[in-house]
Amino acid sequence: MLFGISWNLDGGNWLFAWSILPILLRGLLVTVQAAALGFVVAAILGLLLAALKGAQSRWVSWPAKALSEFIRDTPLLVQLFFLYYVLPDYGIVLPAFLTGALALGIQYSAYTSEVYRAGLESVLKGQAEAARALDLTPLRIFAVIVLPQAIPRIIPALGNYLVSIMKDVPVLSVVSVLEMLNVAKIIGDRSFNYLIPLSMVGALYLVLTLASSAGVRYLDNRLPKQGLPLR
Amino acid sequence: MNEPIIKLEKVVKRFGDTTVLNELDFEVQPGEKVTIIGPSGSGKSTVLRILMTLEGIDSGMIYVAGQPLWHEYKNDALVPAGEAHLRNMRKHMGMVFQQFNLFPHMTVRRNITEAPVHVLGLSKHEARQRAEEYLELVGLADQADKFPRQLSGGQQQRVAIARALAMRPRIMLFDEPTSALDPELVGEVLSVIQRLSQEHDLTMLLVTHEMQFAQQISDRVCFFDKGVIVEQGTPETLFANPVEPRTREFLKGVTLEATVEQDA
Amino acid sequence: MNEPIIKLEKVVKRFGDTTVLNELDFEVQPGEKVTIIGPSGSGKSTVLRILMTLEGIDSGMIYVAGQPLWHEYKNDALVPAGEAHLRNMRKHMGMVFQQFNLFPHMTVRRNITEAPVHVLGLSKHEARQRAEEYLELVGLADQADKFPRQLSGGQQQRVAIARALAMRPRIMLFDEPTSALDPELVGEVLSVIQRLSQEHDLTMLLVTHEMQFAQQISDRVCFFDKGVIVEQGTPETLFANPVEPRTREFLKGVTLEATVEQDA
Amino acid sequence: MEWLDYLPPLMKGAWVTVQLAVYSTVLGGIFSFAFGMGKLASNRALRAFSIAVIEFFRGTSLLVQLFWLYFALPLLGQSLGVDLRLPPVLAGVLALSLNIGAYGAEVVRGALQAVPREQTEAAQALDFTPRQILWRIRLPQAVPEMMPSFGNLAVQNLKDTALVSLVGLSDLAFRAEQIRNITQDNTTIYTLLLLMYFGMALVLTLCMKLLERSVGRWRSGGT
Amino acid sequence: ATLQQIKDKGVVRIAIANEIPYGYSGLDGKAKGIGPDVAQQVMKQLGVKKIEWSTTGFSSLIPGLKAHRFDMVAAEMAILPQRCQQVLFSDPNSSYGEGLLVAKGNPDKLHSFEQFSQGQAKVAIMAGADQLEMLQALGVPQSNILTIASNADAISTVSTGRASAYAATSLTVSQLAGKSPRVEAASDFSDPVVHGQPVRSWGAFAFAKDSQELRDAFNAELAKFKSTPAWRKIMAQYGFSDADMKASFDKKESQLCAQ
Ligand SMILES: Nc1ncnc2c1ncn2[C@@H]1O[C@H](COP(=O)(O)OP(=O)(O)OP(=O)(O)O)[C@@H](O)[C@H]1O
Ligand SMILES: Nc1ncnc2c1ncn2[C@@H]1O[C@H](COP(=O)(O)OP(=O)(O)OP(=O)(O)O)[C@@H](O)[C@H]1O
Ligand SMILES: [Mg+2]
Ligand SMILES: [Mg+2]
Repeated sequence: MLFGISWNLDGGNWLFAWSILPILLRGLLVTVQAAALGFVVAAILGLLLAALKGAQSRWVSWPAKALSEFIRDTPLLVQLFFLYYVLPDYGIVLPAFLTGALALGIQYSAYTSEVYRAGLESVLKGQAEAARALDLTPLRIFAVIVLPQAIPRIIPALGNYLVSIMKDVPVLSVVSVLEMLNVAKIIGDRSFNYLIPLSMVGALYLVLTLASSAGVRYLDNRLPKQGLPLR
Repeated sequence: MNEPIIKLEKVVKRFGDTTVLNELDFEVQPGEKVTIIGPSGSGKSTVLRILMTLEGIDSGMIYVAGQPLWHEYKNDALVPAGEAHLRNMRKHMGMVFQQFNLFPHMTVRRNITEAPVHVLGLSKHEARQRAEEYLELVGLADQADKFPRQLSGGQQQRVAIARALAMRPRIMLFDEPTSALDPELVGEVLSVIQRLSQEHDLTMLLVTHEMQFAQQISDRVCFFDKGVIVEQGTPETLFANPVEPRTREFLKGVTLEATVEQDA
Repeated sequence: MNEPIIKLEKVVKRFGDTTVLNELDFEVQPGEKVTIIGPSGSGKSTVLRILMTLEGIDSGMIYVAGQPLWHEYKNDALVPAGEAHLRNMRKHMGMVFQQFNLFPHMTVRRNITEAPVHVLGLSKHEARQRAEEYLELVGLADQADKFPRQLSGGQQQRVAIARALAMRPRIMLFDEPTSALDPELVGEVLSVIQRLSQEHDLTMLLVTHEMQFAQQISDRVCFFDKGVIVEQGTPETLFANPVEPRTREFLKGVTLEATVEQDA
Repeated sequence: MEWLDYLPPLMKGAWVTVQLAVYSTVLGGIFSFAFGMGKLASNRALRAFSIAVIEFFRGTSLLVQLFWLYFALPLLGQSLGVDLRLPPVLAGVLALSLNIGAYGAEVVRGALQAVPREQTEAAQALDFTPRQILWRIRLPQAVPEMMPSFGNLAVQNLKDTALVSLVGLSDLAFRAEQIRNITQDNTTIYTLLLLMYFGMALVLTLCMKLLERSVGRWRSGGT
Repeated sequence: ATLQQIKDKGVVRIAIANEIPYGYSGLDGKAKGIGPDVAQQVMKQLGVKKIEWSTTGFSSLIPGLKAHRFDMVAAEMAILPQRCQQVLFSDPNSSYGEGLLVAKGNPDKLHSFEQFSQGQAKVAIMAGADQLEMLQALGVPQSNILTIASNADAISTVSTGRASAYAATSLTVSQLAGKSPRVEAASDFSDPVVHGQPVRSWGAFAFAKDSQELRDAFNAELAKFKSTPAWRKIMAQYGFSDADMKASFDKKESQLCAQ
């Protein structure tokens, strides 16, 4: 019995696998939810970090760059432990799921901030210069020239990080988030059969990431390479 | 002689350690068509980019239409120009880049109307009429609804010229406008520029490697080397009788072709 | 007339739907210097690339030095050539590309010795001697230890010529060897090629846009259009009296420049 | 307890982490080239195999792979009658290196494909064999291209070593957990831990930069 | 492995689960606790001098034994019938009751496991520990159970309110309570009653199924050692009461497995 769902250990491997599938799928749901929330956090924090890193004042941009480097160079696992065990010492208590999503978001904000930066910079320098030669205002240059051309490059890159985030969700199991791997592990602890649940998790992951990668590719192909068209 | 419309006084420009413009003095009269030639890296593009305010200067003074370009008067003191002043000064000039730099996500028409509507404050309707007028001028009236990548390089460059003209600048800057084009496409762009050069109001400053073309359209040719003007004069005198050794050296490769031609 | 060293018979080459070479017949005699001119996309490069076996053909036959190039005899039957046969055939030819294509991670000397050592099996010492000899020929004996990026475009192209020559090919293919060069650098490469053209053993096939140069060095000029030879002849006759309307049309743009020059 | 007292056990763990990182980076580098070149091979079976490995390890979670190798593989071995009990170190190094190997393979492939086709053609025109072209022309030019990505992967790998603490390898993260078990001094321990990983990453980055410079000398024009 | 194989190699591999006071590793990395201390003595008597300790999650102990990643577990794992199907146990080394770790002042007034079968209060347990079976037998719904990875996480979990209490053995609870002023052992704790009997656990050493001969040899020496004052000293040092010590003699492995 787990989560009110019982499994069949005696009927052979296939029956066992079949009986634990619903339990794993509930774990999968948690995995996807955690990844989605983490992604939203990463997308927003990343934008903030990118803005700070690109700030005119060195007093802003330098610490932002250092922070970004620090986040990027330390393991998700340790960051997660830090958030989960240290923050409560200072009165900030978040449930495990939220802590996990936050940790994912923070870790990936360092990466997404680079996506924004690269996306904006890839809009050739020449484009901004041509716009400046036409005397367009900086705001208008950003909104009408740079952004529409950067977005089709940014979105697929962000999408790829969503896939990466999904693959990092199992780390949240260490703070007892019941995502797919944790569920499989618990089933294994109880049934002493790790082979089947863990293999199923691997297979489910393969399906999940191949499907979402295909989704990102589809999006990438659909987005107009030269920018969102303006008539 | 009139008051010059462009005047550079002892302009110095450095990139890191290299001095690209070395106390450059340079004047252009209103309506004059001036061609700049010179070896790669001699600072030709830099002059245009500074005039277009895409690049700052390290010292010296520049006047455009009688006003300082990179400085402004505040309480009677000359201070580095603010963005508002620069934007005002930029209105005098239009620029055509080597790589066209059209906005790839906008139709040809939108490329041309964008600035008139949002900078000059024209109505959409007026801007469209103006776009049509200049597309006509460059011979592309029927291409207004295409996107840049659907056009050939020569067509793209002509759109870029129309885009700059639509701002009605008094000065047009061309930075090697044909050097990114396949040889067969060069002609169409040159002929558009040639037509423009016959308009006497327009001041033109043109960097090019097309010597024959320079000869045809310019009132004056300036030979740049290492950030200074080595020699200048009418095309006839400069090409036929270059005085400075460096000019001769540079023009040797060029006239070689011509010599061979005359053998034929 | 001798047996031709290069012979194309009804060669057809397609890329997808477009037919690039359309039943092309073409012969080159040993020691002949042939220039190919023609508009962009007419298939000039394709001919050279097919001869260099960088591109296959769809039908027709090609003979180089009397042997079929893209076919070989197996049990007396003509079958598509295997890699071994192609490698043998390639030994007859050397090619110089528009973009030089030097190996950027090797010194100039190494660029030249690499193939003689590893393909021809020369000793390091022999290969170095040979490299020196050809560097001397192209006037770069003192640059052997530099990397390509430390050289100017013209120097790089001369190294590329030395590299191809070091394999001692009987046929040299040049695909627009100066069109990626700044105008001032064109001369030095052309003069090296001109010197080579005086060597009577070497068969040369040259695609170029430098008409005056073509005129000077070639025994025969071929005008290509849409994958066929429209017209060919000695430079004197072809340039002075083109018969075909397409040839005239093409040469018009060329002589325009010359006309401008003569105005001066 | 003072934070200084934590240092000796943490340093012991750090040493394990360093060893793990070095082994798995080196092995991962080898896998990168093997699978990356495999993916471009003309042999169809080799290509399919490389693609399958790359997709598999990129498509699943590292922690899942690690748990699978550690917990599930022995059971699979049992049912097949083979001894597949990998020691934790081996399971860890294998999972880590296969993982960066899969990512690195894409780097290798990308860099090889980024070598301009003209280089191959020039070499062909000089009559090099395909093998010579790969080893003498394309690879030497591709390697400097790969270095920045390999640098990132090496840091990623260093971070990922923390996960092996979950299968009982006494690396840095594991030692920290042990200390916390005794002292419950969360703030000090995790702060130290973050700083130590950061320090190691900085050193690693520096090493990769030096390596990058030495393999790419011809690009900066030096001799 | 057989005793002879171990003697030949000269080293025995023993696993612990990092639980104070049953088996944990100190700051110096050396294993401590009643399991390791007793095992060390018994191994000496058996003539094995060197021990290779490995620390792993509690839930990895049985899988590790089954995979022969180590020869023996010294984590005072409770002898339970379903575990007997997976591994071999020695005779009991210790006996212990249950306890609850709660936040300081016991704000939720928790005194027994049964209280979690109703209401919203959550109880934390360690992954793989036998408290899960007890709680399930008492009708505690899954939604009220939070699984944590190790004992070390318990203080944080309880003091931050992520769970109202941590269910563990009384000794674990009192050890943890001593470490932080923010938690305490629930007072007036009443042992859970399952199938009409108050729960008491007997902790023992565990071996792989095929190590019968090793287990038997170990049993013999363990019995000898348990009759010495040295054993009592170890037990007392880690907080075992006289009653607990006495209770450890009450049952044999065969009885516990047969239940
Ligand atoms: N943004 C920059 N940063 C550093 N150096 C620069 C920059 N822009 C130009 N330079 C340097 O300034 C010098 C002059 O450049 P400039 O582009 O004006 O030359 P140019 O005469 O236009 O040459 P070309 O014919 O090649 O376009 C060159 O040495 C160039 O390398
Ligand atoms: N790899 C290829 N795939 C598809 N089409 C090709 C390929 N290579 C050449 N073509 C096409 O074949 C035609 C002839 O090309 P080719 O390069 O021979 O022309 P060319 O005469 O050398 O032109 P240019 O003067 O521009 O070099 C062109 O239309 C070109 O687009
Ligand atoms: Mg320039
Ligand atoms: Mg060509």
